[in-house]
Amino acid sequence: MSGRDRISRALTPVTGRLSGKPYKSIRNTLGKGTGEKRGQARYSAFDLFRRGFTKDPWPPVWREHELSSSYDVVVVGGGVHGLAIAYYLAHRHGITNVCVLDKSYVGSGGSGRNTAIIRSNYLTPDGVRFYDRSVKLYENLSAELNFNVMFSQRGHLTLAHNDSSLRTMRWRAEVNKLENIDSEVIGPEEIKKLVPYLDVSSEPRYPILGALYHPPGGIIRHDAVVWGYARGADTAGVHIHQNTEVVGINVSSGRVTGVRTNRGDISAPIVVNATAGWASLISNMVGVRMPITTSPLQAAVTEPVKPFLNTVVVSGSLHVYMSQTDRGELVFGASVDPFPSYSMRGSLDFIEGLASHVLELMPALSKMRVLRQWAGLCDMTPDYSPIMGFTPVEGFLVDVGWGTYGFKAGPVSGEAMAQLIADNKTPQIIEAFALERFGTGELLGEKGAASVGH
Amino acid sequence: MARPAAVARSPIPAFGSTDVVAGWEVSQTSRTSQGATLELIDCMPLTKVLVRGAASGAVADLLKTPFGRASRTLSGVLTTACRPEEWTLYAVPGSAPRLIDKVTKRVPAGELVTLLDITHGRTLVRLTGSRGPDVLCKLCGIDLSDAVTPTGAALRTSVARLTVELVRDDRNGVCSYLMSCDRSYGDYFFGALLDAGTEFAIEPQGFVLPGI
Amino acid sequence: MRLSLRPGEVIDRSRPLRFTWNGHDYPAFLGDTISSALAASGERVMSRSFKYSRPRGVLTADSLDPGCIVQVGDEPNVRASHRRVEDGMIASPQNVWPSLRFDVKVANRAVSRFLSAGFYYKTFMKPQRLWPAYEAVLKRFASGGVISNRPAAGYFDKRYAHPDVVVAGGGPAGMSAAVAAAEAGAQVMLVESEHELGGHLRWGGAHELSVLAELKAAVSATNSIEVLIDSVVAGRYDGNFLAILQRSLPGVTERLIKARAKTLIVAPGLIERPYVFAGNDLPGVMLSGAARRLINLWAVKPGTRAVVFTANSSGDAAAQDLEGAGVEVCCVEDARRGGDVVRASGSATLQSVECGDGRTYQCDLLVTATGWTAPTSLLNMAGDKPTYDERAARFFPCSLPEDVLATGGITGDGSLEQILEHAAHTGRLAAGRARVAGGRLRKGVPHAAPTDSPVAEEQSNAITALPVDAHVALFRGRTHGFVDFSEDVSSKELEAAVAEGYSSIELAKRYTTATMGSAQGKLEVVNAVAVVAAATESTITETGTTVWRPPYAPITLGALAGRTLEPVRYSPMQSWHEARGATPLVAGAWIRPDHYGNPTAEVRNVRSNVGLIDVTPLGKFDLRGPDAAKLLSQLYVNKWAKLAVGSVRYGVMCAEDGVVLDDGVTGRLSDDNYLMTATSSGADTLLEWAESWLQTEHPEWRVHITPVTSDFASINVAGPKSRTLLERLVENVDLSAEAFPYMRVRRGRVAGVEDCLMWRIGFTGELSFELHVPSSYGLHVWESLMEQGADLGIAPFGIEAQRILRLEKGHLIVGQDTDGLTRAYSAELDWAIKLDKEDFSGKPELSWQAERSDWPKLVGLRPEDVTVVPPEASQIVHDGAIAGRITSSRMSPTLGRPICLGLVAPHLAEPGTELSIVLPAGVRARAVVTEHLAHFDPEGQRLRG
Amino acid sequence: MILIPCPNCGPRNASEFRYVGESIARPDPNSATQEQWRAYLYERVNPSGWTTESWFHRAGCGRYFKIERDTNSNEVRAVRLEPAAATKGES
Ligand SMILES: Cc1cc2nc3c(=O)[nH]c(=O)nc-3n(C[C@H](O)[C@H](O)[C@H](O)COP(=O)(O)OP(=O)(O)OC[C@H]3O[C@@H](n4cnc5c(N)ncnc54)[C@H](O)[C@@H]3O)c2cc1C
Ligand SMILES: NC(=O)c1ccc[n+]([C@@H]2O[C@H](COP(=O)([O-])OP(=O)(O)OC[C@H]3O[C@@H](n4cnc5c(N)ncnc54)[C@H](O)[C@@H]3O)[C@@H](O)[C@H]2O)c1
Ligand SMILES: Cc1cc2nc3c(=O)[nH]c(=O)nc-3n(C[C@H](O)[C@H](O)[C@H](O)COP(=O)(O)O)c2cc1C
Ligand SMILES: [Zn+2]
Repeated sequence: MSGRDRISRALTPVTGRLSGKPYKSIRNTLGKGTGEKRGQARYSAFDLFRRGFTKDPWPPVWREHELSSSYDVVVVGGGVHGLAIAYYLAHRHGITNVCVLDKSYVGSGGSGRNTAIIRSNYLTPDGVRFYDRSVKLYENLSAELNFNVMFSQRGHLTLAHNDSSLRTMRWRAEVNKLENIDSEVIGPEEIKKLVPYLDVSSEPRYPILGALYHPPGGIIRHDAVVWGYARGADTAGVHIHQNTEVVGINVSSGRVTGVRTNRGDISAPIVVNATAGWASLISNMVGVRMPITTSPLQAAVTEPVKPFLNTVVVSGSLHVYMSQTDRGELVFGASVDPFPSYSMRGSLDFIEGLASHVLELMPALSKMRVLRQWAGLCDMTPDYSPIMGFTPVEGFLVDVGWGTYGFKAGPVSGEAMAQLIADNKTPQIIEAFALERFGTGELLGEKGAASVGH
Repeated sequence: MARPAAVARSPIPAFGSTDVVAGWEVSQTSRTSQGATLELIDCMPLTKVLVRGAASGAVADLLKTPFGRASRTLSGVLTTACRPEEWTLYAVPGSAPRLIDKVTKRVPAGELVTLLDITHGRTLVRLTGSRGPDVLCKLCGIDLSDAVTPTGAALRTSVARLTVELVRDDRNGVCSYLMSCDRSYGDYFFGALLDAGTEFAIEPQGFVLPGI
Repeated sequence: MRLSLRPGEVIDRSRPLRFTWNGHDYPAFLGDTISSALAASGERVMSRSFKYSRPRGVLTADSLDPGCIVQVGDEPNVRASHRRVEDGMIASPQNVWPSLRFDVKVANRAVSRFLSAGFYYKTFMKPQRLWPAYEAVLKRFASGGVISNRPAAGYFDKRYAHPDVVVAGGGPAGMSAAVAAAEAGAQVMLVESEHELGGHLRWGGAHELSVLAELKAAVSATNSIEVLIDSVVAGRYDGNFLAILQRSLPGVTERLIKARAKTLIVAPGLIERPYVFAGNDLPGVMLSGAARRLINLWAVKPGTRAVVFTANSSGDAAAQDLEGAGVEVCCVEDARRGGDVVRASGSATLQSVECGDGRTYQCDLLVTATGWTAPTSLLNMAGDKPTYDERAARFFPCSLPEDVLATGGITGDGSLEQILEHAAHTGRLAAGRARVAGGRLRKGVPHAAPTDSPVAEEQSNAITALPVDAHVALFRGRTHGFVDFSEDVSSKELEAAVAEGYSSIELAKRYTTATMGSAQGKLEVVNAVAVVAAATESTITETGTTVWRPPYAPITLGALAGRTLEPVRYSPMQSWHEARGATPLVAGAWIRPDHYGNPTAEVRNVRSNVGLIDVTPLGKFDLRGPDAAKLLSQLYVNKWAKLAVGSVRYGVMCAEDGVVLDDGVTGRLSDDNYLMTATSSGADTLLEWAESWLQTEHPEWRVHITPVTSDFASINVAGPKSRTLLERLVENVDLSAEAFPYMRVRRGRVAGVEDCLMWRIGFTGELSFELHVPSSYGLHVWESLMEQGADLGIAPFGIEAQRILRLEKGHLIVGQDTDGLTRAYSAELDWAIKLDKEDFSGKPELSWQAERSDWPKLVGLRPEDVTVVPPEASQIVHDGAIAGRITSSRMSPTLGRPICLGLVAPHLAEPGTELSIVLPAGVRARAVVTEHLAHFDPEGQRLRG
Repeated sequence: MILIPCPNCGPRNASEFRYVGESIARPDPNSATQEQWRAYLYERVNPSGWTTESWFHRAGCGRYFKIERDTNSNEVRAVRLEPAAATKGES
């Protein structure tokens, strides 16, 4: 296929076309692998107590399987998105002949290395509604998954150091309020009350003029979300294949027919690309060109100290965000690296810049020590909004473009993509995120809220 | 109408008492510390002329200074070539019109040359002393060893997070750097150099003629 | 108890010190670490573990010591086995619940059943609203010290370095490599994390000490070695960029050296590995290295009655040292002959040890020497994947990049002499490679001295690899014990994690947090891997290790940040603004006057008299050459070909997606010379944008663009009396409306200053002149204007007044009245866009936009309630949906009512349309779309006056 | 910090440069279809491995140039100055 063809294919407006009829109507004819419910142990304080005495071992969170030669849905990528899609397919729609493939361990991508900030105070109404749905799902996730994901809604502050960012904060707050999101602009005195360690004097080079305060925002135990979804999906019969790398995708007359992996081939009518930082590589396999670049995003954690910071603090101008975990460490992040790369080695400039910005905000922290720095890959889109749904290749779906902010969207994305697969139709909540928008030039413009915001 | 004579001022705030030298307000050089082992001089009054033109044109022939080098091929003028097809000429205060004229005369019609008096647009300082590299290495990622940056080296790079034209221009065998940055950063830049030099007892000094 | 003089001791007995620990006074000698001094006073419990509150003491007696992490004054998490005592130091334990010495063993046993790794994932799920309460309890377990909210003391410094060879590790191997590399002509940095060079030789016997003395003499005799002690090579990054943390410096708290090393030699020796068995964390159980260090470096007797469990020479030497120190060694349990240790018991500290054959010894000291862990961290960072050698029971370097070499204990065993020789070879090889790399780095550097031809390097295969000795593979014994001491993770918990499905080492790590604590796996990773491997019935090689990441040892934020380097820009009139008490506004790097006390009065004064504003930050560019107009035409949506000399035009610039990028006026000064202006925040981008057209798309165009922003002090003189004022100061320019009309540019003398440019333009909507004077005279001209304008009521005005003035006039601000998606037609710029031009940036998008009408529009808005100013960013709603927003809004001092600009949906953009604005607190306000963007003087009579 | 070998100045710290982007030819603005133009604006190959890209030496010579870089190792080879004129016609 010539480059030109590829481009025009990616950009012709597409409508939902999977296999002709909605998935729900065919799923009953698919006999194998469905709904095999298993006596998964329910977690509870009582059981914890009981097993403490009886020494009964806990059953595994998920099982290992041989690779089947065919599945109804193959999800590529075992991060929060891929696992949530599988989970909701199985639990909401009874579609269980599903596998999730990951080239490494589950959560080894962005889902296992993000700073775990959850919030919904975005800028566009489409964005706000979407992320709000995710926050709602997160609020019930521990109960739903019977796995404590430790969602700590401790409040989220985005600092404004100049009047244009203060204006953007107000813009967000206004849109948020109209969408019934708890979000408001507060002044330095209130900020100081929430975060006594912040330097709110007029001295600093980056004075704190105000902040967007979002009480329902907070942090979560990111790994627990991944494990909880994996466990939930497994319970319903989904196969989770770790160390299984997709190396090619079979397409025949414009339709996906299956994937090739390092462990063998799988045939499937539906393949979902949920590989975040690696998304271009998977889409390139079927010739769907994407408006995505992959950039490392780095993070770091300090040695623990006793709790002193009970809010998530973000500064867009200083490119830094921080929170303190319940274990006492400070977790920091910044903006993506200055050039794209698939390297996850990390850099010294990142940690230097980060430290100087942190100290600009909280000068008292200069004797805290950085324990570890790491990097993950981010699939950046031009408008800082995701790309979700159908593509010009039938049966090839994408849930990508998560940039630096996709962890918080895991639940809603899983729910919406599962719905899309079951109905063969794009649910309203993700209509604005279609790949087509780059063909029509109608970008979504979340940059003001997402570029460093997380 | 009688008006105060126009006085030119440096972006670097004066320290101590001031003099007027060649129409410029400058800090007085402290006599006691003359010959300080590490000194930082505000050289703002020096004339600075920017020349842009082809690498192989009449201007290049006249200036005889290849990219990456500094030289004194024109008498009384330090010619630096920190960027390809671009030179900055440094000379005594007030000599811009003469210099521009001199170069203009050599440019044949049709050769594209830009000549600008940028005296006021750049902050210019000189750091002299054998510990100069130890100060600069706190602010600049360039290898300052003699092999890589010998005297006569001219380059544009980042110093104290600013884009700076850096010229190694030793004086009487003592390591010396002439540095210029955008004028508006002058105060900050001078301060950053002084801070970096604290460890080596750096001393700020005023400008004295001829200064180049 | 302090022993009598030891030959290698590092304490200075003539310098006694006192310090406070846990509220009590303790003695020490200069050279003591906090923990050695405490141990000398008989203290054994240094902390309590964070999860199970178990008492912990000295385990390694070096910077890794997990149980010896303390608070010193304001500083949390200080390594008590590394930090030296200072006179008057106040140190305290960090995790002391319920108290340092209290025996909570019984409680522990009960609790630990339920607190096993990951217990919190399995409970507190419901109801969600109770989670905050549970969370508060969990937080009480947070370990670590206390960070105070006082401004931090200390001078943190940074510098770059370009050494030929950096040697990480100042043991015998590192010293020998450094000397050899230096002798081969390299500039060398020798970095040692302890307070002195010497590595393990320091606590060795007479032979080791004499070799050490020789090596030290050789190092100090070599000029081109820079020795850094109490310093760590903390990270190796792409391009052999090294982070080196330097401490123990006079006048500098810590310094981060960023070294672009041509070659790096990794010589970190080996780290002694603890053994996993029941009670292995009791105070009194320590590694052989710890016992030897206590005895030989600090002359501390580590116990009275000891069991030594040894699998190697280090254990054997420890047994000897103990006996020499008067410790009764009641049993040497030799793993090489099948010996084993099963259990250590005691209440707060060790009381007895049970061996593999069931014998039990009453003792207060158990020394283990069960093997080594190779600290391959720096090598992993360099891309190596070290391999596990079963026979030696440790990892070895495998495939190193050209610029990284390894020597010493990390690469093999052998005699001291063999190691010195291997290291010397490595040093020479590194020097050779550095020379070649140096040549490569200088190639293409126009200012560098010519390179001498690279000397052929010593062949790496000429180096005889060090022999590798067999070592018993000892990880976990027959009982369960602690694998990760700082994270309180036992082998049992790791096994349980595997059984629960967290079966890869990475998942087991994340589930249990093993290797995630202060030592980052340097002490614990191999044991963790071994436990997981056993539980999954696979080998250590198959299981692999967790990922090593920087830093090698924790670094303070202060050192990473260094001195604050935040460039700021000032105009030449800054001192004047400051003296007048102007309120500063931070605008990017510029600091500018926001106002001088009363912006409303400043506005009124401009409308009635004359005002001065400092607009120096305005981006300014000199354009020269016959094709200058082509460049302008490419950058702007407007046409430029016909702009007359002496005229000025407003232009709008779009990116290739049609989105408004910048605006400004450009004047034609002579035939092929233009002065172009840009917004102050857009100036840097604009230059690069223009250069990209010139360098990549139109290299054939003959034009230079040169930034001259700071060459001029820019002063806008605005108000009906501005002409009168300037007539007093301007020479050789006729300022009359006829001779110098609106949108023209002139050059002349102002206040005696030659070569000033004057434009007649008016962002404020008033008669105004913008002066661009050579910067060094800016203050002079400004002061002259103020002086000459005194009788005209002149007053300075700041950014805030300017914002109001321009809003009254309806001039848009790019980035405020437009956003990242606003294409030019949305910004009411139709009149400027010339689609009939051959090309300009964003043309295709704009031509498509022109064909449509469904884009938002910028409009003027007049709120009906004249007392309420809708805040900027207020939303405009229509039919229950957001249909626009207020982009600019102020109370107009001139009109006495609020005025706004807004971006609204196209069907609401007709003049006269009534809109509903959501005010704070949800109240709605009504506003009407006005005819023009301008609220004041829409015809522009004033500015043309 | 990686070194970017500037064809004018020699190797310099990457922080002196601005990464511009994957090398893409600008379509003819007068004949480009919406598809072509928007592909130019937004679509990227984003390969894992060797790629050709543009950089700008901001704190140095102020020139745009192209390099080939391996996006996994960040290793750089084959450096050349703009103008693109010389390379036009490449896809
Ligand atoms: C440092 C950092 C901080 C962040 N902070 C936040 C934050 O605070 N809040 C927030 O909301 N978001 C944050 N993010 C973004 C967030 O982590 C990601 O957007 C999100 O995790 C994406 O989830 P995912 O499931 O789509 O992808 P991932 O979790 O990246 O999963 C993709 C998976 O695909 C697998 N894969 C790739 N190629 C193949 C193949 N060929 N075959 C099989 N498997 C393959 C990978 O192994 C990987 O496990 C951050 C990201 C980083 C890196
Ligand atoms: N008896 C023992 O205690 C013992 C221990 C280890 C090795 N050995 C033997 O020692 C010889 C090897 O000597 P060697 O020189 O390789 O090791 P060494 O342990 O003697 O010295 C290594 C030195 O490197 C320092 N170091 C480690 N990482 C560092 C870093 N990132 N930055 C700065 N400094 C760092 C350590 O503090 C230590 O002083 C071999 O004979 C080996 O068998 C003996
Ligand atoms: C929210 C969060 C907190 C973390 N806290 C720690 C920590 O306390 N200690 C630690 O060693 N690593 C911590 N990590 C980093 C991980 O060890 C690891 O570096 C990260 O998941 C990336 O994986 P990798 O380093 O194996 O590539 C944390 C990571 C995240 C995302
Ligand atoms: Zn360059």
